[in-house]
Amino acid sequence: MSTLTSLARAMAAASGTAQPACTVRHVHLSPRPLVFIPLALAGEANAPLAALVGDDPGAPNLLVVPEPRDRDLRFAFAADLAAVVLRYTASYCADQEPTGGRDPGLRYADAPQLLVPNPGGIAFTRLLGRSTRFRRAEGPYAVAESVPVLGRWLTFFADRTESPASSLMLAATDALSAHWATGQSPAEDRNLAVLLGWIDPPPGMSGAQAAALAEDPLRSPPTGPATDPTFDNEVLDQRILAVRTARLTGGGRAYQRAEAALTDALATQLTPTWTLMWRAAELLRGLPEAAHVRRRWDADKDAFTWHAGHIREGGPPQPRRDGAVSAAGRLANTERVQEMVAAQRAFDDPLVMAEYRMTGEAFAGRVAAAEPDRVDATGRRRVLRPRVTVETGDAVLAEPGATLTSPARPSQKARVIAVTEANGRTRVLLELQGGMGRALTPEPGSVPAIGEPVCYAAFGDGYQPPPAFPASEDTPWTHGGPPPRYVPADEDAREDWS
Amino acid sequence: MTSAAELAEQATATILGGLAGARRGLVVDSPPGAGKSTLVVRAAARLTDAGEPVMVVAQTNEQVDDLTDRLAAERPRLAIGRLAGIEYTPAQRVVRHQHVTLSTRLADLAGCPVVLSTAHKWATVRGAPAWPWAIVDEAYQMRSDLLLRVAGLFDRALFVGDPGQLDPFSAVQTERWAGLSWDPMQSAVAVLLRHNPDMPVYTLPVSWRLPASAAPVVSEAFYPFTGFRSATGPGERRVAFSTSPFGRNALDVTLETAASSGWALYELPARHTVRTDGEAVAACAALAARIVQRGAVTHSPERAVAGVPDAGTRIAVGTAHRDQAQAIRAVLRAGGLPGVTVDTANRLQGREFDIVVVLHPLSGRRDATAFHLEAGRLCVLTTRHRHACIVVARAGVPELLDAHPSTEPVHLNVPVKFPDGWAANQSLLAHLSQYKVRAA
Amino acid sequence: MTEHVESLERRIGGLRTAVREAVLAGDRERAAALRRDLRQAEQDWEDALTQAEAATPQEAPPVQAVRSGAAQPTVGPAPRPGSEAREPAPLLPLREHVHQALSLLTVPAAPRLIATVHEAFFAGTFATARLTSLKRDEERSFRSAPFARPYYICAALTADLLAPARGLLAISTWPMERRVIGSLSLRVDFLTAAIRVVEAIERLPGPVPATRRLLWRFAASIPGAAAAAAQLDPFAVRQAAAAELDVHQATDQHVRQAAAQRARAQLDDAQQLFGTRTQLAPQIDRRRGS
Amino acid sequence: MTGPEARLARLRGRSLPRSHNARTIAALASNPGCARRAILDAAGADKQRLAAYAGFPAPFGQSRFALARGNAFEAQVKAEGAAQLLTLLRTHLNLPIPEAHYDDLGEVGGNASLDLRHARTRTLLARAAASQDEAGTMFDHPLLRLEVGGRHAFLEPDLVAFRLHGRFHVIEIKSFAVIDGQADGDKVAAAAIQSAVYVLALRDALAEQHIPPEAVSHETILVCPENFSNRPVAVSLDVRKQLTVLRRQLSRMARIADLLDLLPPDLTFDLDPDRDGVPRRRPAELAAAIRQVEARYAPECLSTCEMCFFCRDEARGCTAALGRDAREELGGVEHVQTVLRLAGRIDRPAPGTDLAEAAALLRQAARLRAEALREAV
Repeated sequence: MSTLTSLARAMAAASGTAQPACTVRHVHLSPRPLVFIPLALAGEANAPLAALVGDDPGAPNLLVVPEPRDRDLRFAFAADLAAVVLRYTASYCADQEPTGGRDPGLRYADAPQLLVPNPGGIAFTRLLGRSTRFRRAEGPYAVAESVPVLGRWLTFFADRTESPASSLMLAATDALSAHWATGQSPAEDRNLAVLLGWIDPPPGMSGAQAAALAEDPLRSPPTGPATDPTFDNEVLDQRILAVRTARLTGGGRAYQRAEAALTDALATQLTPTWTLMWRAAELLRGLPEAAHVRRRWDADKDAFTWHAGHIREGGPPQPRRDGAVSAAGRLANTERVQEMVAAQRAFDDPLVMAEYRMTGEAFAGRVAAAEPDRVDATGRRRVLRPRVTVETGDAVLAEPGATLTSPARPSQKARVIAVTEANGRTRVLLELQGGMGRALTPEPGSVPAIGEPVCYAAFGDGYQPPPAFPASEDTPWTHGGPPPRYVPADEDAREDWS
Repeated sequence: MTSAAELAEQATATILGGLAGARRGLVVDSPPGAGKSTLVVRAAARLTDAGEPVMVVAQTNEQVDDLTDRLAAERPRLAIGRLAGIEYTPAQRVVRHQHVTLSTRLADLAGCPVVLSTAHKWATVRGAPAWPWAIVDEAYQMRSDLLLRVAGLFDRALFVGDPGQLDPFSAVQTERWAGLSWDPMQSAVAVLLRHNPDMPVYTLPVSWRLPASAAPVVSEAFYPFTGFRSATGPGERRVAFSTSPFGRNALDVTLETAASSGWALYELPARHTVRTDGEAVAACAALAARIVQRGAVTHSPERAVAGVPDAGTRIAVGTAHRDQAQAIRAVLRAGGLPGVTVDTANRLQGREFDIVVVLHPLSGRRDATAFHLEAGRLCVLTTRHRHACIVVARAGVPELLDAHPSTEPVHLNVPVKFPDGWAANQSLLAHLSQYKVRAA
Repeated sequence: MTEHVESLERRIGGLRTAVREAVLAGDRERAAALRRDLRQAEQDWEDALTQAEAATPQEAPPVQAVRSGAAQPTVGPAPRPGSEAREPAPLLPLREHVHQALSLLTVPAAPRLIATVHEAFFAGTFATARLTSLKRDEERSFRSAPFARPYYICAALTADLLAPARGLLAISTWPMERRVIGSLSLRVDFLTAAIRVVEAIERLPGPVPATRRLLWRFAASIPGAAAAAAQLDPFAVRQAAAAELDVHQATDQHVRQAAAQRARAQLDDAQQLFGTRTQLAPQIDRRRGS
Repeated sequence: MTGPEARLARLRGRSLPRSHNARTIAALASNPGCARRAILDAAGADKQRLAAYAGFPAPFGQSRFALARGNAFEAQVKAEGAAQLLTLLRTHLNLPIPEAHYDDLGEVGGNASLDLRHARTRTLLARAAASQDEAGTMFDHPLLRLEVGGRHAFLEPDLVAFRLHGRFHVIEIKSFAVIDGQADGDKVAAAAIQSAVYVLALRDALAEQHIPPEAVSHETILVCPENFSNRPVAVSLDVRKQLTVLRRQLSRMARIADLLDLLPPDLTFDLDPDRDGVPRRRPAELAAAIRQVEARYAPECLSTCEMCFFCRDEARGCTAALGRDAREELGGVEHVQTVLRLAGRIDRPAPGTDLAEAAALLRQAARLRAEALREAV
C-alpha cells in the first residue's frame, strides 16, 4: 500500500469502479492453469469436504467427501485429487529447453500453475500437503501410492507462494488486488466475488453495486475453503446425515440418492466460484505482461524442474519445519528476491515507479544540461565520465555520493555529484559510468540527451549473490548443532487424520 | 552503599573473571551507556594477554573502527588486525596507529592475535582455523541468521549488547519460522540462549551516560527485570545557558524545564497530521536552534572542562522516519546549524549526545502501529543524552494509546518479549507529563 | 408421480433459500417457521420416492433416518464404515444392554463409555441419547412399584450433597460405597474399569479389534500402560492401572464409606437410588458467561 | 437504581440484559476506542438483534459443525474424570500421581443456579489454596465473577487446575488444531486474552479470601487437538501482556459514565415490543438512536463486532472505510470527497491550515499518478 494506491482506492470509492493500480501485469499467467477450489468442513483442522478442480473451463472435476469425518474417505478424496493434479504436472514434464545462466543445463520448457481463489486456498493446500506427504503406500494405514506424491507437490506449490518472484501458485484475490484498486478495504478485497464485482461489474451496474450484491452468500457462495454457516446448518448437515444413515442402514439406492443430493448441494456452492476463477484469469491475461515477468517465470521453471527430479530420484519429502540452516537460507533468499522484484516492478511500470517518486527514492524529470564527452583524467588512466544535470519537480532524497540507476539504462550507474534547489524545482548533477561502450566517446544514445525525459532510482534491478551459509550438518552450537538426518518413521505414516 | 564506580568495577571484574571458566562463553546485557565498548576492549586485552587469539565482531564499520581505535590505545604494543571489505574507506582514527594492520584478506593478518571486523565481513571468511574466542558486540542488533554464518569461526564467545534497543527487522513474512528455537528473525542472543540455556548472563549495573534524572525512568520503562543506576547523582549533571531569554516564550520554558529536570515534553495542540508534521518539524528544529542560541553549557563532574555544544555538535534530534529527519535537517541547514545531528532511531543507536530532542513516534498519529509502538525505538530515542531529553509531541498521545487495539496474532512457543511497547510508552508518558510545556 | 417429486424438489429448494435468508436477516422466528415447512416438504419428498421404490424391501426406509437426524444433529464421531453397526437385537431391552456393560465395568460410567463397551464386547450400538431417558424411566418405574424389578439402572451420587452425579449411570444392586462419587472416585473407577476391561479381553477366545481400541482409550491415559497403540499389552495395562490404583484407593475408600453411611442414614429408598436435588428459590434467568 | 446503571438500563430497554462474558470482555481490547461498542456492551444490549433489526445483520454465523467439533473435543478430553487432560497435566505441570482429584462445578446438587455454583467455586478454590493435603486438582467449569464497569459478569473457564504446593492454572480447551507446534495466530490470540480474563477473575475471587495474586499463574494452558488427530496436546501461554492490557481497559470502564453524559437523556435502543414480544419500533428510528453514539469503525470490525455492517454503512464515503493504512496514507483526511477535491486542486487550503499538508501530499500523488498513466498509454 502507498499513497498512490490509496488515492486510487479513494477514486474507486467515489466513482464506484475499480481503478488500475498497475499499468502492466506483474505475474505470469499460464495459458492452461489448474484451477483448484477446495471446500473444508468447518471446525476441523483440514477436513476436505469437496473440491472443484481442472485445467479446462468447460470440464471441472467435482470431488466430494460424502462423509467428511471418515479417514478412509478423505484419503480416497486425496487419491482422486492426486489423479487430476499429477496428470496435470506430468503434462509439463515433456519438452525441455536449455537454461540460461552460468551453468547451462536443461529445464522443462514450461511449468504448471495452480490458481486458487484466495489466501485461504493456499493455506488449505499447504495443510493438505502436510497431511498427505508423509503417508506410505505400504505398511500400516497404507494409502494409494499417488497420495504422498500429491502431498509433496502441494507442499511445493504452497512453499513457492512465499517467494515474491514466483507465479507457480497464485491466489486470484491477491493477483487481482495487486493490479486493481477497489473502493473498499484490503480485508474486503479477499472476497473474490466482491472483488470481481468491483473490477468487472455486469453491464448496467456500477462496481460498487455489483460488489454489494456479491456480499450475499446466497447469491454468491463463499469462495472457500470456509463454507457459509447457514449452508452448513440448513443444508449440509441434513445431507451428510442422510448419507451416514443410508450407509448404516445398508446403503443401496437410498445411499446413492443421499450422496447425489449431497453432491448437488456442494456443486451449488462451488460452480459460481469456478466461473469467477476463469473470469479472473481472463482479466489478468488482458493486461500487457511486464518486461521482467518472463525472467522470473524461467526461475519458476527451474524450481519445477528441480523438484520433479527430486521426486523422481526418490528424495525425501519436505520436512515438517525448516532446520536452522534452511530457515536462514530461505529468509535471506526471500529478502533478496523481494528487493529484486520490487525494483523490477518499478522499472517495468511507471505507476509503480511513481510510488518511489512519491517517497523521494526515485525522481523523474528532463535533462537540462549534459557533457556527454566528459573525460576524467585525474586517475591513472583517462576514463569516460559524462555528466548530466536532471531537473525535476519531484522530491529528491538522494544525497551526493549516492549511486542511482535509470530504467532506460539499467546497466549504467549514475553517481550524484550535487543536488541544488531553485524555486521549487530540484537540479541533480549526475556522473555516468558504464553502458557506453569501450571508447572514450559514448556510443550514440548511451548518454541521455538534453531535453530527454529521464527517471533515476536509488535502487537497481541488478543481481546480488546469495549469502553463504554453513552446510546443515555443520550447524554451529549456537543454533543447536547439527540436526538429526530425516528418516521416514512409521509414526509419520500413521498420524491420525480424524 | 557502594559507589557507582565500585559497582561497575565489581561487575566488570566478575565478567572478566568469568571468561576463564566459561564453557561456551557468556552474555552481558548492557543498558545504554553502561561502558559496553570499554568492556569489549578490556575483555579483548585480557584474553590476548592470556595468549588467547580473539576475533572481534561488531555490526557496522563505524563500531569496528571505534573499538579498534580504543583497543589500539589500550594496548600500544599489541599487533591488531582490522579486517575490512573492499568498499571500506579507512578511518583516520584507525590508520594513525602503527600497530594496526589493515587488510581485506584474513591471511594478511595471520600475525595478529586480535582481529576486528564487521559480522558481514567475517561471514565471508572460509576455511580459517577456529578462533578460541570471539567477542560479539551489539549482539542484540545482530540477527540470528547472521550469527549462524559466523558462529562456525569460534569455539567460545562473549556476547555484549543492549537488550532494550531496536530488534532485528525484516521486510518479509516470517511467520513460517515462528516458535522455532532457531527462528532466523530472533536476535543473536535470543537464539544463543534458547540453545544454551545454561549460559551465564551478566548485567552492567551502571549507566555512565544517562543522568540521575533519566536512569530510574528508563530502567523502569525499558529494563523492568534488570534495573540499573546512573553513575552521577542527582544534580551533578547540569545544563546552564550563557544568555538569558528576553521574554518567556514556550521554547525557553521548555529549555529551562529540561535544564532543571533532565526532561521536558513540548506539547503541540492536538491534531492528526501527515507523517511529516510541519509544525512538529519546525518545533524540533527551533528547540535545537534555541539550545545553541542560548549558548547551553553542560557541566558534569567526570569532565574537567564544561562541554560547550559548539554549533550544536553535542546536540541531536531523533525521529522515527527518514523523511521526518530529512525535513528537520533541511530546516536546520537553512538556519545555519549543520552541526546538529538529525537522524532516525535506527541510525542513532549506539551514539551519545549532551542534549537530545525527540520527535515522539506517535505524535499526530491516528493509529499506532507495531512500528511506532516498538519499545526499542522509543528506548533508543530517549537514552542518547547525557544531560537532558526534550520530547516533542502533539497532545492526545495517551488517548491514542488507550484506543489502540491489541489484537496482534500470538504464536506458540515464542518467548514473550519485554518490555511491551504499549506498556513502555504508557509508563514513559506518565513520567513526561510532569514536565509538560504547552507550545504557545 | 415424478412431476409431483419435481415440484416438491423445487419447493424444497425455495424453502431452503428462504430459511437461510431469514437466518441471515437475524429473524429467528421466521426461520423456525420456514424450517418446519421445509422438514414437512422433505418428508413428503422422501415418502414420494419410497413409494416409487416400494419394490426394494430390504432397505430400511430412510424416512426415519432423515427425520431423527433433523430432530437432533448428532455430535461426536461418526460410525466407521465397515464396523458392522446394527441396532441391538430387539429381544433384549436397552436396560439389559446397559446392565451387561455396567456389570462388566463394575463401576458407575457415562453413557458414551457404556455404549463403547457394549459395542466392543456385545456387538451392537445404541444412541447415547437414549440412555439419558432410560434413567428417568427407571426412576418412574421404581417409584410406581418399588423393588418390583431385580435391578434398576440408577444414579451415582455425589459424595458431598448426595445428589445425582452428572451423566453417570449405576446399578441399584451395587453397594452404596460403589455408587457415591468423591473427588478421587472418577479416577479410581477409571482405573478399575481399565482392569475389568483387561480381564474381559483375556476371557475372549481371540483378539477383537474393537476391544483393543477400547483398551487403548484407557491405556493412553494411564502412566506406564503403553507407549503407543502398536505395542499395547493387556497385562502391562493391568499392572499400570493397579499401580496407580494403590496410590488413590485408601483415600477414596475413606471418603466413599463416610458418604455411603450418610446416604443410608439420611435418604429414603428412592433417594438412595436416584439422589436428592438441592432446592433453591427460582433464579432469575441469567445467561452464562464464556 | 440510579446513576449509570439506571441510564444503561434505559438504553437497553425491555430486552433481557446480555451480561459480559469472557469474549465480550476480551473484545474491550479489540477496539477500545469505539464508544458505540463500549456503551452497547455496558448496557448489555443484544448487538446481533439490534444490528439485524436496523437492517444490517452481522455477516458471521456459527457453523453447526464447528460447534459440534468444539463440544465433542471438550467432552472427549474431560471424559472419565478428565482422564486425557490429567495425563497432559501430569507431563506438562509434572503433576504428582496422587493429584488426580476432579470436582465438577458445572452444577451443584443437580442445580445449575449461577449463584450457587459461584459460591461453591469460591469455597472449593479457597480450600484448595489454603490446605496442604489433597484438596482438589481439577475444577471443571468453575463459575467466577468479575466486576466490569460496576456490574458483575459471570465467567466460566473450561477448567482450572491446581497443583499441590503450586499455583492455579487456567486451562482453555479449544478445538482448533496445533500443527507441528503452531496454530492460527488470531485464534491463539483470542484464546490468550480470554484466558487472561479468567486469570483476572480467579485472582479477584482469591483476593476476597486474602490469597495473593501470585497464587494464579500467568502461564495459562491451552489444550488443542494435535496435528490432524483428536489427540489433545497442551501448550503454555504467557498472558502477562494480555493482563496489562485488560487491567488498563477495565480501569477505563469508569469512563462509561462520562460517555453516557454526552448522550441525550431520552436515548434508548428499546424495540418497543408488543404483548407477544413483536417489536414495533421503526427500524429507521432505532438506527437513528444507535447513530447517536459515536462509533470508531475500521475494517477489522468486520470479523469481530456484530454492529460492523451498520457502522460500515455509516462510514461509507469516509477514508476510514478503506482501512487504517489507506486513511493514514491519504494524509488522515476524513472524507473521500475531500481527498479528491484536494487532490484535484478544487479545494486549496491556505498554507498552515489543517489540511494544507495533506493537500500538498495528495496533489503530488494525483500529479504522479496522472503522469504515470499518461506515460503508460
